[in-house]
Amino acid sequence: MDHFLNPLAHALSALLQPLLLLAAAPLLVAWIRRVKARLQNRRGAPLLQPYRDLRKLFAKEAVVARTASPLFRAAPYLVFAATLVAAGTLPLLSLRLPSTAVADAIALIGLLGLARFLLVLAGLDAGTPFGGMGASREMLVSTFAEPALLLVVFTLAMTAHSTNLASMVQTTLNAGLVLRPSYLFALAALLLVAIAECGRIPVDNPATHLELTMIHEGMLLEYSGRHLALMEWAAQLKLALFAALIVDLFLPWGIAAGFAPGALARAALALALKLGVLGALLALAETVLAKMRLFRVPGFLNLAFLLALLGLLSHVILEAAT
Amino acid sequence: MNPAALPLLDQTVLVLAAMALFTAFALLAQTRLTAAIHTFAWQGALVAAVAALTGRATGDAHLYVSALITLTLKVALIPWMLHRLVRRLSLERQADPLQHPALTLLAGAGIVVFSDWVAAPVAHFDTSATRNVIAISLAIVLLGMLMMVVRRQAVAQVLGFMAMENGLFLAAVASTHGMPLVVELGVAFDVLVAMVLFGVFFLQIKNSIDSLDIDRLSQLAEPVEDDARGDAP
Amino acid sequence: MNALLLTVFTPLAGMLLLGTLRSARVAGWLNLALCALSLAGALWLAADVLAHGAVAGDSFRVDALSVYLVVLTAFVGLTTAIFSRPYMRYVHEEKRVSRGGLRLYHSMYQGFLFTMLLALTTDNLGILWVAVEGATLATVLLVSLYRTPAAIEAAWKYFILCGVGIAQALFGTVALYFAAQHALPDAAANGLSWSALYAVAPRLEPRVMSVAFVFLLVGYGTKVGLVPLHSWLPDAHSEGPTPMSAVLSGLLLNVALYAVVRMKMLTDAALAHSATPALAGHLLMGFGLVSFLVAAISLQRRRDIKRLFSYSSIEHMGLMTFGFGVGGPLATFAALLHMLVHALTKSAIFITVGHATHISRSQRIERIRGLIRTQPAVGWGLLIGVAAIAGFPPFGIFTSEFLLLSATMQAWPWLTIPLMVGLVVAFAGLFRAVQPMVFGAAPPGQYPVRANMLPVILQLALVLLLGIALPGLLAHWLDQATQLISGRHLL
Amino acid sequence: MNTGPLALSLAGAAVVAALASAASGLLATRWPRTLSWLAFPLLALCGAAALAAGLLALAGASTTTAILPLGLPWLPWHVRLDPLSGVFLLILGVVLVPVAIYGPGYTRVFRNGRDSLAALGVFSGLFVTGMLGVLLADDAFLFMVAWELMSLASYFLVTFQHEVAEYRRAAFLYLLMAHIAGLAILLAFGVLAARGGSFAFAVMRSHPPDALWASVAFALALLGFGTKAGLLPLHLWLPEAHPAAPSHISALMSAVMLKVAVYGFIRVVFELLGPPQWGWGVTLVLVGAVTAVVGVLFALQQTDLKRLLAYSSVENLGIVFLALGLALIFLGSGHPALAALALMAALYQALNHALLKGLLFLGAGAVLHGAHERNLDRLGGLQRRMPRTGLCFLIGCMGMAALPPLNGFVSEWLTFQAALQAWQLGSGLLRILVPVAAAALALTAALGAAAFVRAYGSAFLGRARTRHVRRAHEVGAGMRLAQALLVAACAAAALLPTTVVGLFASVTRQLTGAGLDQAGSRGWLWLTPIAPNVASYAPVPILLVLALLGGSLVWALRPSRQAPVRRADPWDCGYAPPTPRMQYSAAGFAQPIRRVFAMVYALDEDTDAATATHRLLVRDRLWGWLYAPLGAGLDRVADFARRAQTGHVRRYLSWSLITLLVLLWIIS
Repeated sequence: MDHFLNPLAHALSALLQPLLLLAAAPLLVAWIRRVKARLQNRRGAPLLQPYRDLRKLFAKEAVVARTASPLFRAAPYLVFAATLVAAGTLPLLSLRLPSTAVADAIALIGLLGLARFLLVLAGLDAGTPFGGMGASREMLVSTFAEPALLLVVFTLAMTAHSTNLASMVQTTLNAGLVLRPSYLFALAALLLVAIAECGRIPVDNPATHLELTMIHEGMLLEYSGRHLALMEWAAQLKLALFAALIVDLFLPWGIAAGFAPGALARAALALALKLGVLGALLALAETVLAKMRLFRVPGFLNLAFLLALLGLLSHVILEAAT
Repeated sequence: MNPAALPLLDQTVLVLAAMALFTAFALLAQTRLTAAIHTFAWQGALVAAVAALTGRATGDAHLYVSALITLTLKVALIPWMLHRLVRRLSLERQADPLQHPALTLLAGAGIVVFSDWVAAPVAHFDTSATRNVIAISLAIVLLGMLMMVVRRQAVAQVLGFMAMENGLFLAAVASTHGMPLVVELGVAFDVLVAMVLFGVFFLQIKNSIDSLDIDRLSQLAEPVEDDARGDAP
Repeated sequence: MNALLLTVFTPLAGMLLLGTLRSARVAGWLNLALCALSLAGALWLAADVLAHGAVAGDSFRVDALSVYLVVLTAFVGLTTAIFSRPYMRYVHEEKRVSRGGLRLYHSMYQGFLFTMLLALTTDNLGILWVAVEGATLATVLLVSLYRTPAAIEAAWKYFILCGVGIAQALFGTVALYFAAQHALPDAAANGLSWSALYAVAPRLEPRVMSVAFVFLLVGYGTKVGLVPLHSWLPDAHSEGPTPMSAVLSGLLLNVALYAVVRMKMLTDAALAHSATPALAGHLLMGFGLVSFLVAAISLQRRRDIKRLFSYSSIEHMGLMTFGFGVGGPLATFAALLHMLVHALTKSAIFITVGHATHISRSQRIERIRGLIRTQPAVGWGLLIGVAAIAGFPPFGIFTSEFLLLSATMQAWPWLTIPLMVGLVVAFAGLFRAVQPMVFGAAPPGQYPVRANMLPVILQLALVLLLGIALPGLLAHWLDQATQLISGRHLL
Repeated sequence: MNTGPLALSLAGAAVVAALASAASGLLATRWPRTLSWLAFPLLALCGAAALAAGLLALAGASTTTAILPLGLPWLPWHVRLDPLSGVFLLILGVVLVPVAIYGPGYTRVFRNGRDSLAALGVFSGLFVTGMLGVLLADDAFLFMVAWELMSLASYFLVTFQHEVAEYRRAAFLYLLMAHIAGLAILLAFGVLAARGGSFAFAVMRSHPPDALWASVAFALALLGFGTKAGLLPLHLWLPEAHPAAPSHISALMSAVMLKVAVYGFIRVVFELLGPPQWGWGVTLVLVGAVTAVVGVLFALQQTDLKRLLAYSSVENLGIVFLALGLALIFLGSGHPALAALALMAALYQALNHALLKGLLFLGAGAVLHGAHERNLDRLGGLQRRMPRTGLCFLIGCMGMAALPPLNGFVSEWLTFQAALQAWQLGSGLLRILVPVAAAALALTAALGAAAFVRAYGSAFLGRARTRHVRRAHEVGAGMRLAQALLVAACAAAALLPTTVVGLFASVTRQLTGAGLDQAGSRGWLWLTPIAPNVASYAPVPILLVLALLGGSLVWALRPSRQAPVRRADPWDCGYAPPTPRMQYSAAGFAQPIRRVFAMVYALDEDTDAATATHRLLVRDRLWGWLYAPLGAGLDRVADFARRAQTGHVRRYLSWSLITLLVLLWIIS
């Protein structure tokens, strides 16, 4: 497929798809909270609540710790930008996405890594105990999550013989519905990794402060106002991004091949459906599971790593495509 | 071979050589220094006689010369010097018993057998009557070394050293009818100088450790903990 | 011939002259001048030999092999004399040696050089023996020069052990003569002439020759310092005055090894067609390897700096012996080159050690500290000398070891492994001892001394040159010697 | 036009300049300033010449040889400049120039110290000379001479501050290991020379040994060069020696010397050993993977900034050798194109590590210079005291953490791409092994990110933990310029991957016969190593978009009256304002990972509740397992040998007698 067919349409698609995800991210979070509330027999907040929170934060004054370096103020913008760029390489509605040529799956993980790097530094910057604690724990989690994530990508890439996301999706589509053991393992691993990376129960609890096991919130403790808003939004975007990644890699059916309006509409509908289901599942999981002690987290992530490795091996052993 | 087949002269040579070997054993077993010195003088005399007789038998003149040198050196000069030293260091009464006399003599006998075994093939292709003396001379050399190994007395060690020289000389005479004269002279000179130096050392050792028991000359050992050594650059 | 006489008999005259001279100051300078004169003669002689081949006269014979050692001997003799002049003055001022002792020292220094040169230039194996024995006699009094109990003990051991060894060598010489009588028509005249024997070597009786070689090997090997005959060497080196250690390590061992090599050449020629053609070579390899390894191990955890370096000398002599034993042009060339560079480096090191012990007034390693801080010249000299002796390029010893290893790799691939291990062990032993001596802070009350580093710089510079670019002339020269020994040219 | 001769003469000029610098170092005994305005400029000149020579050799893909009238009569010194040596000349030059600019400022403090500046100058010059010699040598003899010169000179540089006993120990260990390595390499060359009978590389190329001996030579080469490159289990000298040297020398050692070892390994294994066997590749992949993981695990636990960097060098060399192993595997199983990709990844990694580690060591030196401290648990808050150094250090850390769009990511990405081509391999074993190795690499990358977050975070962020660090000052212009130059070089390597790959392709053509022809098929913007639809990466757009997004956000959210930015004490959940001592220490930061990977470390840790102090020592288990026993065994043997020397003359005589008798018995 030639990326340079009609430049305008491509530019639009490269521009709009990430923005769409960005816009939808708070909604997804709201949806998860809502489902959770229902499962716990609460009414829960309205679906637009996250947008309201963001608007309020953007409007408020920002307090910056005296002990912080300039990096503290630069971090939110960079984290947000890096996450958004990562999201930009992900085909949501149409496969015709030039930005997939800019950064492939590995680069996507790298960009998320960049965001995390800056986030952790920001957590250390103020020189507060809680910030350091969150930073240290975040690095522990990522130490195990990132390799697992890479292994998942490797498994799929070796099936698709490509690390280009569009081509990977294309391969899955062309193959039709094939049951591959490696995909099952990889899917399981990716789910676990996503939970860990997005700081959801049982690894982290997004809803609490001051709890000794907090990770992500600990790093954001010093932030306020627009900085906090950016950080929160980036986190929500990351969640949506992982959800979209799962969808893309494992059940891409419905995504449009071109820019035909009908196909795009169908794709949007399918995406909304899948994300909704995923969100509901996550909510269910968070309801039935309890938060882990920190030092059981490595075990949890080792499981993910093991699953991903099994996926890779089972691909090599069972599906050797030579 | 049957000695009877030999001319009288060669028979005498063999007898003398045998006696020299005996003196070597005597030196090995001798505990009294003065007596040992005498034995050494006798050994020298025997060797000199062997040289003279061989010279007579083969008729080359320079053997007489070397016999003469030996006589003056090993029979007269060195024993005299040793005597003086012993007197000066008042060692006449000193005895130097062996730790294991029987064992030592046994080893000596073994050495004789061994040297015969070594020398046999060497001697084998020589035709002269005196060839078996080679084995004896080798035995005397090795016995001299053995003596140096078993004797703790500096003077006794020197005697062993000189006995080795006797054995060497005997070997030279018996096998090759003497070395070239220039070498003989060189060797004799070296032996003389060596003797003088030995004398010097006796005095120095006596001064430094007040005895000639060389087993006490062992402070240059290398104990594992430390070289217990002085600090003289 | 005149060159030969000049070279050899200058020291003889010097010995007699210095024996009678009273003034120590003049003696030092005279000693220097005589060495220089002898060196001049040696160079002249070398020019002769290189121009028109071997110089041979009545019971004298100088070929490429010997003349190269002659020049080396004269050179090291000169540099050591340069060092010893002020050093012995200092020792004298320290009241450790009397005026008479000083006179003895200078006289015997020349006497020692005379015996060395005589041994190298003579063609008569008997005279060779006399000369080597004479070397012992000349040096034994110098070892005990300080009159300390340790020095006397060391001298006594040196005397007894080498005397016995030399006696065995004499027995070997007799056996040689014995064999010669049945191969040479005019044995009485030149039955001990090496060249004559070498000419008829194939007709020498193999059995006699092998017995003779064993005696000669044990005899001269004692002076080479081959394990287990080496026991006298560390004592004599560590107790004698430092200049003595320098010439002992740099010259005496070489000359003894030279004698062994001459004998090996005869034996090889004689045994060529016997059942055991390579007997001599194998014996040398065995002795060499054992000496090398044992010495390398003995280098560990030394307490006395001069013992340390005497063990290093044993190690390197073992290496050379091994090289000569391996035979073949490459190994022989390597061994010859090693002889040269080792002599230069080791005597330079002993000179530096002399200064170091002077600075710290002790030769115990744990008392020698912070040399670079106190006197950088001495510290760096020692460090660089040790780096050279440990076989680091760009110094010449690396070149010879490189050649030796590659020769071994061709002939006996598996023997390279013990060689390699030995080199590493030896290096570790040397450096763990030397590093704390040169580095670190200087102990209080330690002051620089008046040190003349000229000889050290000269010799290390030569070794460096040999490592970076082996001059064609020298290579050609060594190649002639190689051809003499191994029968084949390398170049 | 053939640029070869010009390149070679430039390289020769570099050698001359280095020697001149060494010679001029002698002047520093009397006039210390000459070091600054003579020796270092000459080094910079040398670096520039080497850089130019390397670029020419790469661009021209030319091979030039020459013979010097030195060495042995029958084995003169051969020199040769080909693309392979070109790459490493380039690396040497690009690091040496900044180091030479950095040097004067850094060494000024030594002028009034007692350490000899002359030694520093002389041996720096000789060190560089040695490295150049290794890169240019075309026969084993010159190679060994230059190699050992490099080791010896760097040893003297490690002992520069020799009054510190721990540095002396480090130096001794270093030289010992280097000596072992040198002998192993020498033996490897001996094996190679056996067939052709000559030590000239040209002859070795034409007479490769048979399979068995080739494997022996490979093992020896791995032992030798691996020791120098700090592969497990031979790496222990590296974290000791590199921190001991002055920082700009540490930079040279870590950034260049280790690469020279890599160069030697490539030269021997890819060129002289004949047809490669995939078994070698497997060995390399395993060794490399273990080295990388263990190296980064230890880097994560160091509190000494320079030790941390040294361990990270171990990690990176592991990655390089892993990539080389992939290349061997692909070569051995007949995929030259993929081998070219893996080799490219290795070379790129080598370049990146050189740039980044040079930058970081210079940064560490600047910290040492500005704050007189290198212990992470006493540093902190430097970002505000020395902002420019901090920025450069941050960029270095991000590069080391392999984050896009920085240069570290490019090489890691290439390595992953190579590993992902394992499906083309025939043997199932390899198809499993390679991805697993890639997994190890992924783990390494994640741990590396943690290690460098920790390094930068505890040194430059937060608040100063000690008083003297609070008074830290920014370093002088020269030292800042040097770091800026390296940052620029990193940027070039990060943003122009297609150019770099295009340059290096001549090497892969030389060694594997295949270049990466597809790499630039999409234009210089897109790096597509295999094919555009397989994998592509474009750093420039990423950077642009990041910059645009960030900038527009900053503009959009600029402080306004109703939403100002206020400075206040850190909130920290409203507890009492935190003191610097309440910060997370570097040791504390690494504690969770230390706990998870406890089996790797030999931990020596205790906490005293009374004085509220905590002592932690993280040591290498290998020391107790391998090194200490060897030393003890040697000493035991030595003691035995000493006991034999009893000092009794009769004993000695009996030895002599016995020897004689035994020999007589043997011959009879």
